[in-house]
Amino acid sequence: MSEPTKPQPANPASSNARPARRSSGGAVPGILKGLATTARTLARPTHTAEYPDVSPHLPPRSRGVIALLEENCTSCMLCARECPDWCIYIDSHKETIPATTPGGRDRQRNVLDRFAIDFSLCMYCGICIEVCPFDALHWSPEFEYSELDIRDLLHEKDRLGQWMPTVPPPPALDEHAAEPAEVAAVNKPPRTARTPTARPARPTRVTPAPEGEA
Amino acid sequence: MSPYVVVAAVVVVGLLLFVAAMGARRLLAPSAPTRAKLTTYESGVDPVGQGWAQTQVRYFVYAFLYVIFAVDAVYLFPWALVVRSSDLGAASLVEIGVFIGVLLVGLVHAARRGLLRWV
Amino acid sequence: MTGADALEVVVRAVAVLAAFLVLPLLVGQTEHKVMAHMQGRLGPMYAGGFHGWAQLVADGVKFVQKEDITPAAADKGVFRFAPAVALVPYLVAMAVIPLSPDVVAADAPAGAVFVLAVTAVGILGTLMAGWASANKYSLLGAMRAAAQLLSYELPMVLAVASVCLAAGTLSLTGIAHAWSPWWLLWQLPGAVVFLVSAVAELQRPPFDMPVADSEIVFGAYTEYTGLRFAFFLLSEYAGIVVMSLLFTVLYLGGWQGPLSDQLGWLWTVLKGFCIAVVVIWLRVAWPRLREDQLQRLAWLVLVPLALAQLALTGVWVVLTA
Amino acid sequence: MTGLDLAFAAVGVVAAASGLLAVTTRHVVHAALWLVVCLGSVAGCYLVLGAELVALVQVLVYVGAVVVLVLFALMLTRAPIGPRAEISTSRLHRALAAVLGAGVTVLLASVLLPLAHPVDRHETDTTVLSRELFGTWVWPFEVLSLLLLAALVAALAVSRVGARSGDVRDGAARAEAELRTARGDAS
Repeated sequence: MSEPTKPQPANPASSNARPARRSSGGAVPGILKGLATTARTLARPTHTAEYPDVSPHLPPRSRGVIALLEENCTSCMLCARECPDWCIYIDSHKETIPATTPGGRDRQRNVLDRFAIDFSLCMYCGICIEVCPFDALHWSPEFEYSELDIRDLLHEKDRLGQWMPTVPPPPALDEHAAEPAEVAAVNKPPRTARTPTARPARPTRVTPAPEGEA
Repeated sequence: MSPYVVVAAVVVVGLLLFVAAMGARRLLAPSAPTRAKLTTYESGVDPVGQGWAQTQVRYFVYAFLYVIFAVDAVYLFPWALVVRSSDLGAASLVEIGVFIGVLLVGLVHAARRGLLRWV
Repeated sequence: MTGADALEVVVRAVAVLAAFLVLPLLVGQTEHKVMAHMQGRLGPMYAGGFHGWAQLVADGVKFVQKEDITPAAADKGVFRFAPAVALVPYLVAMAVIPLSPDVVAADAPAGAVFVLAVTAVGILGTLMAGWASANKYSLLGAMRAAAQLLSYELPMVLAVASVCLAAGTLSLTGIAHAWSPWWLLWQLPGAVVFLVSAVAELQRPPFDMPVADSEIVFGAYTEYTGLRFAFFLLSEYAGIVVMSLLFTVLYLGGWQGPLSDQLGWLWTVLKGFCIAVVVIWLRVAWPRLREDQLQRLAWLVLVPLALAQLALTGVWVVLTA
Repeated sequence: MTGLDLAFAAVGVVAAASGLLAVTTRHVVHAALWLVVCLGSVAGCYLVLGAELVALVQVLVYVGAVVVLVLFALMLTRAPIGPRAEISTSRLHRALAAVLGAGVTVLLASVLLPLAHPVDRHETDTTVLSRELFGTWVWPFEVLSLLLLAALVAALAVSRVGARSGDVRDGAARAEAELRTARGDAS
């Protein structure tokens, strides 16, 4: 019996499964191990979540849908411009508020006419929520808003506002966390007379503050 | 009454089951054939060439080995009926031993030729 | 044949049909559930209310309502008839398997050979389906199926011959009568060979190369839809029933057990059910074998093992006779 | 006319009809499938005549194995589905074959029909058959094993060429041969 396939080790497809088998401790132990693993799983409780009957236990920061707190929105358009797939639509007009004091200046403010998110386009990246300077957008864990028609996934501001009550409160700060910059600034000890010891420490204490604000 | 009458009846019942099921399907299932639906399935692309093609000769070797050994194996069943008889038992053991031994030479031959190896 | 005889024949045939329509569904539902729990899942939970017991009935209703498609390129007559050829042999095989000395539809004198012969015909259904589909996946699947079924038929025939030798009869009832617990050890190699070959004959994992869905879609059944496809599935599960009951009768003594006079059939069914669970278990536990491994296992391990078992049985019987 | 006569006539007619279809159909694979039906109904004939083991062996070996072998052989060829000119016989050949077939049928029928009588059923006990096989006919039985061995070795020798050269090389060789014939045609 001549061996035409001499360079066998170079050909992984034609080489036998033997080396792999040896590493798993032989064929028979491997076979038994497979049976034992499945039998053990059979004896254990299952992992299935029976979803429509039993509501799922969602982790605290789950991204279900984006909720809008309309009062906070200034129609600044930052979210719409940062959105990677342009799924946020904002219409607004300016409104003049007459001066409250005689001789005062009239003020203008933006009034939000329309705020809509097309969830058929949204990819749940959360950039809009990150960039909103006024905390008008929030992650809500609500996820059951499927529609029969894809066009019905364009949700207007009243619908977005309805999800606001489902937004969980922000998690408490870690007790070992650094103080927020504003608080740190207020609590900063008042300037005292220059002391030789305090001097080298000051620059290092000042620099973290702008970082915290950024 | 021979048990094979029942067997024949079971064959008939099986064919009736098939006919009845196909009748039920005809009544209940929709039929809306389109050209695309009736094309041969090739993972979504248009079929290339014909479905009937030549295949490997290897399979043929196994089929042939089986035919030879099946002919051999059917003689084991009559043997089972005489092996306990006092006059034929030991003799038939030798006979069948020779019979299978000769064929085993063939299997060893095939194995040594490397025909039982796939690659 | 008198009218009473004719009636009896009809009743027996219909009883076989009823068993054929009920037992595979039980095995199928068991597979759903056992497989799911072995994978940490629950399996079907809704159809029928209690733990999804009616899932397969619902599947059947769904299959009947599906459009039946015969590809334009197919050989239509053969394509349409192939499911019947795959299905009927198992129905016929079920007719001769005894549940107890009294509960048997047709007690054939050469029942053991009969079951082997009839299940061998089932290959033709797969081969016809694969060839008539005019699909490359199907043809490949059919070739693999035929080669595999032939290769594993031989060790199975040899293992059954060994049992027949041990019992001195070809009748399935006779074999179960002759059985004694000592066979559990004596015929153990043959039993292992039989079980492995049976799983391979059914094309069940780890021997599901002919339908390997990740390579050749679904082998010979790729082009089938609706009820015809369901028939192939039904034949697979009927095959599990037949092979499990056959294993029980050949190697586990069938109805032998406490109160076997009254509850014999129950013993056979229970033992067969346990074997069916083992067959399901193997599917969950092991990955698929490659085609070359399949053939090597059959010819270089199972056939020599079966022949050794045969020699052991023959010598022992002659020495003790 | 007894039930056995009826059963025998039924399986006989099926066997004859399917045999006729097997030789007249123009699809190669259909011919093989009709052959299955034919062999299966011949097994039915054996069964009706009381030769249980022979019938079962007929199913196990012929229907289960030989026909699969035939189908394999067909698949190894190009297995054409429609009528094809190169394998179809001419009209003249077909007419001659029909005449010859009819002649043989008439001849056989004229000889055999006078001998026909209601089915004479010998319920052959398989044990008796076994005793004959392992007692009286032991030498033919042993010679059979040599015959099978010779057939096996010969078949392996024939199929060895295809089995040893892999697909790629096989395909390459075929392509080369085709190329050569094409060149030969062109020059």
